[in-house]
Amino acid sequence: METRLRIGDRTLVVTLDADTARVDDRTLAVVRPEPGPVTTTGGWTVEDMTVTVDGRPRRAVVARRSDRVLVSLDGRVHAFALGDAERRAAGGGAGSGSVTAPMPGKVVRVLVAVGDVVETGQALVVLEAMKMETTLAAEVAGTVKAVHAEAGGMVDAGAVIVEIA
Amino acid sequence: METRLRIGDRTLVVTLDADTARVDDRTLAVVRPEPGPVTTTGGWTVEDMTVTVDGRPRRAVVARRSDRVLVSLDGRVHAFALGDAERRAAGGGAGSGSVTAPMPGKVVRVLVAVGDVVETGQALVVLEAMKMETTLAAEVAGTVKAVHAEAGGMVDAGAVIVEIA
Amino acid sequence: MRSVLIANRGEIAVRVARACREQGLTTVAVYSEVDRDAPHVRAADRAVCIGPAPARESYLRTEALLDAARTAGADAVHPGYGFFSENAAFARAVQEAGLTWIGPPPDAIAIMGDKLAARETAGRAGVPLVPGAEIDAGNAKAVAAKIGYPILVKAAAGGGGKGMRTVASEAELDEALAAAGREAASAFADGRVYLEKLLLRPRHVEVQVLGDTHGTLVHLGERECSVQRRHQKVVEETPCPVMTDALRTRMTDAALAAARAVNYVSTGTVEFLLDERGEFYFLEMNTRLQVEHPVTEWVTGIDLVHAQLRVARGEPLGFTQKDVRFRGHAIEVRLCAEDPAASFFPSAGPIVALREPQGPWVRVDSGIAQGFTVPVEYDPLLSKLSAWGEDRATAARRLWHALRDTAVLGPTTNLAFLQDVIAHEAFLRGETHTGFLGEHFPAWRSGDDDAAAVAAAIALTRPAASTGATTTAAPSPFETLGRWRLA
Amino acid sequence: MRSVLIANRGEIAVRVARACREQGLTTVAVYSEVDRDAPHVRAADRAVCIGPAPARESYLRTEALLDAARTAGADAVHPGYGFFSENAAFARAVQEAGLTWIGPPPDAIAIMGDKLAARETAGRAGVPLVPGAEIDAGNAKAVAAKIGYPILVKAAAGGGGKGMRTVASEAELDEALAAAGREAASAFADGRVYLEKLLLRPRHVEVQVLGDTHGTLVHLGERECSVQRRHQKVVEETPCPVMTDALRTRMTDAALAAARAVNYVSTGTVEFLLDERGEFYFLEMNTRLQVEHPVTEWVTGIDLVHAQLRVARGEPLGFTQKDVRFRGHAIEVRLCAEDPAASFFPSAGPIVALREPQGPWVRVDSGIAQGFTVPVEYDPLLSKLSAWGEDRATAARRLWHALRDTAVLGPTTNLAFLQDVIAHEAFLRGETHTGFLGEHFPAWRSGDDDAAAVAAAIALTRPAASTGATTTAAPSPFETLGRWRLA
Repeated sequence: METRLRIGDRTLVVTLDADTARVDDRTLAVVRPEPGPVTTTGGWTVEDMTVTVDGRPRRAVVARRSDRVLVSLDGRVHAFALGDAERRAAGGGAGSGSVTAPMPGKVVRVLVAVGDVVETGQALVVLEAMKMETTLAAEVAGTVKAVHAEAGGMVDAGAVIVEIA
Repeated sequence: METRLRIGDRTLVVTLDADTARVDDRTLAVVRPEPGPVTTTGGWTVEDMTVTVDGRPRRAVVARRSDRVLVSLDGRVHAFALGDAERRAAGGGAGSGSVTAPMPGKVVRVLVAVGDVVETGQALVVLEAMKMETTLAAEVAGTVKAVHAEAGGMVDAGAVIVEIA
Repeated sequence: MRSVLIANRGEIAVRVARACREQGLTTVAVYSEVDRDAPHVRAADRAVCIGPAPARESYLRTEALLDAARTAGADAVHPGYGFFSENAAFARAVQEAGLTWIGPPPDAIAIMGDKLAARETAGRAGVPLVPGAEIDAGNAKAVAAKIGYPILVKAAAGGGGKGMRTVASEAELDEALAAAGREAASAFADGRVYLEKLLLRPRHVEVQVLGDTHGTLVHLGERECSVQRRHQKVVEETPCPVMTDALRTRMTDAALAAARAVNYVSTGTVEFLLDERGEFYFLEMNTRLQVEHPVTEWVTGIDLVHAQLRVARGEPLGFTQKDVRFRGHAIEVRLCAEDPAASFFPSAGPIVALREPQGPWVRVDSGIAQGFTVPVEYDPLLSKLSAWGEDRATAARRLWHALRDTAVLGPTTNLAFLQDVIAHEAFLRGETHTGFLGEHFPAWRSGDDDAAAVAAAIALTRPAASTGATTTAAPSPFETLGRWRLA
Repeated sequence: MRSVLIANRGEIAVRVARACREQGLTTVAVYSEVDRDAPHVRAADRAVCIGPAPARESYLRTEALLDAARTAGADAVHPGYGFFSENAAFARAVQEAGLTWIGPPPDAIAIMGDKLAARETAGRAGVPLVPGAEIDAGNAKAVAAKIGYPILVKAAAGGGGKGMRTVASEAELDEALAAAGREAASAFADGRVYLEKLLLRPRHVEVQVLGDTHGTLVHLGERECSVQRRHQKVVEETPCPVMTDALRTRMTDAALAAARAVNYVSTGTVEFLLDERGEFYFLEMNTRLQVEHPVTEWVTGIDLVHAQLRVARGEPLGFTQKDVRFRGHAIEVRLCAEDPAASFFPSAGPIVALREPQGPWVRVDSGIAQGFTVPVEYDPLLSKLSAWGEDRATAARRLWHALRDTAVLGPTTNLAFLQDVIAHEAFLRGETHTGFLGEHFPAWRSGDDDAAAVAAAIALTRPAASTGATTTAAPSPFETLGRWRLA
């Protein structure tokens, strides 16, 4: 069976068989792990797995939720999403006219108003989160159609703050 | 509701209320913990809990199975069993004429035979487990009624090896 | 002194609690409503809730902290770093409440906490200064032009990189002044800023000092903390890779002179910029325990928190400068909840999984636990990982492997970035300066396609048999993948 | 040398793997069928199954180990401790297969591995010996009578307390000879035993030596390991609390003389008994890395496994005796799966929960993980916990708190017992001898009724809200306790 996994802006096509995994055009020998302790926390299921890939035991921590898998391997986290879910989540992502708050924070200043013409990279809103100020910039050029934030207000993660078209 | 917990050769009577626990005749103020990660492993459910008892936050690791609870508190493990289960488990315990293997091991030597009269403390069987020899001794005086082991054989944990009456 | 209230949170509160209990002192943790389940609460003997999540309503409320001390019977207060650690008014309030302040004299905090007074004091003590000046409303452009761009805007009350901005030219000055002022006001309740000449490719080198109330004042060598991002230290080490005996003598003499000028007691750090010609300039003095104190502890074997406690009790240090010996090399990195591939935007939320490294000469100062939710209200620092080695290369390799043994699932962290930084050949050659990250990591990506392919295979692989865990949730796509379905 | 096969399991295999990777070497783990999921397998780059659970069918099979090395491309073998570490035939087989043996010369192993030859060699080198003698079939009683009771029966091929028995009087001699012979045959495939005078209240003090192939041989100070049970060390520390400079000079000179007598290379330990008058006697030389090597690493800053690897590659140590410096005090305890309240009967089975301590100057060398099943086939050693401090009292308190931070649920362990041992006032006064446990802990119980009551309350307390975890099993009594029922 073929599964499409999205990671960042890439899509990997993975086909699992009894003892191999094809990832794009690469074939890996995979020895399935023994079951170990399973931890559930906040909707996630976490397993420590030793998966032998191409003869090398790889120790991974894997966290699963309905539509996402996080794999920690050799100190790096690989965050995967299944096709559709990822496309939804990425809706406000790279190159989009919808500028979203990447995490909850306080709006320090709003630098544009509806009707303004903005360039790619232009500063739109200054957010403060975890004691640091960060500037959200336009990812596309265009005209500001809506601003859903005001200075001093709070925004949730993923909230659309500015719409450009 | 009253629950009887057996620990070693003692029984504790515990009554829980919304914010207190009575253990025997002692009353403790208990603040219930927030839920945290739950790990399941080999039939056990494990939780890290910070339970505030008499105003002091106590950090415990609690493992539960159907009839047993293990509580690790300040580097000490308290192993509890609910009444009946514990009585069953304790059947071959202190002062019993049934001598059981405390863990799986190899029988090195059998020192008594059916019909032998034995004293309390007399060596009955030598077991080898985890590279160490250990001698199982009679907990009661009496006559050996049965011997369920032979030199060179393996015994399981809890198996009755010698019966004395 | 029998019971210490720790007016802080996170890894430093845990670390202080450990030192206290090792001296037979009981500890009182304070926590805001979102920190109820935090590791620093679990590490203490008592815990008192002091208010809602925002620091100004909890960790920065003097009365709440003093009330907590009274309630829990604490007779001393340790401030950790950040929050009230460099607030002279708080230190005085603690003392006026009849409690022992575990830190330097409030007057020393006050002088060194005002960056302008600190410059003046250090200058009078003969310590070399970076060219710079105060500003008032209206003269900023003129002063900046006189010093010459690039310049640095710094908070008068600041520290830790907050309320600080680099300005390359006059066009950027107004916005930088406004931003730094806002950050300073938010972090220190004092929005004053001043200007300083920006040195090119300097190293950040600082000297740890330690004094008692009996007149002993020693240095514990230097630390280099050049690998910074927006003036937040990322990697710290000791010794400084380019240190010489002669330079160390000059620099530690200058640090001790600055400390003596304010009758310093307890732990403190005198920060310098070291330029490529080997000249150094006073930057500021941090009148507290430093985040990066573990590397000094590794090489000297001196427990700085134990020393703070002894000094606060009025005991002599028990050793002098000649007893301080340095052994080997130590490196620390700061594990933060931030995304190095997205402008280091801070991250937050529940720690879904946490695996921390162990082994010889590896130290973890952790402020998180699996299941704990990293709040959005505080610093993104999650934990510090440090390693010691006989030499710098060994320490770096050991730390790199320890980082690879680490797993944090949940908030995005800089874990992989840290690995790449300390494995970078310029870092391994010791070629560090405050622009190191901008020069070598202008746009970092965790770019290991091979690992991603392996991870993808692992993501879909399930154990060979049932694990005994079942959930009542609808089966996820990961549980219905044909023959890989969970048995 | 590029790839090292580690012919061992448990914590030592993990520790060796860490050192190898820090030197850029890849590692090959071997495992028996019950160790498939063991931490030492996860710590390596490659892993090869070498047979069924019993050690004689896996970890003690020369051909299987050499095959694994060939299969996985290893060009060197590290034996750890135990198993084949002191087996000269195995060391020679490794060398004859063209692989590098990471350990002392096989001839040194052979001589020191034969306790009788070792006594003779040490005696010729001028090292004081405990009165003792060989026996043959039939003359045991006569020899024992001549030495005088109490005596000790020891395995000629032995080590680590296996095949050893104390005999108080002639009546116990036959059974002791038989038991020791059986244990020795089982552990070392050599059932020969000999007799030694049993000293009263001696301390076990040993000297770590380290040599290279260029003629450098140094000592790294002593360790005291008097707290033993049935000749298995339980607590180890350095320095020895009663050590003086003069005694250390005499003892380390003796140790170096013994090592030189067998042209020693790599790490080795010369064990002595130190009596109450300050006289010491040669016990044996262990020609391997010692379990308790971390305490020496703490105080000297010398990584013994790194040193073994360098020496095996033919490199010089790079330092001499005068470069070896000692700092502070370190104590280690051995966490074992055994029940100290039931004659230390070994325990086994799955690790249901594991929480290991962390923090400054605390080290955990762990061979277990949550979910791993401790096999019945091997040593009960689970992990080693050690702490360093500026002085002995600090190290002891730090280690005690680290033990209290530890949790192991599943097999019964000696964790609480260890806490009570290192908190015992006789231990804290440094009044240790090989009969310490028998004298002070003849029948230990974890007797804290107050804690049991608190634990009972916690046992029945459930979190305030659902945790999101559900199981398909029938509700247990703990889930149906009235209002405490899981929501």
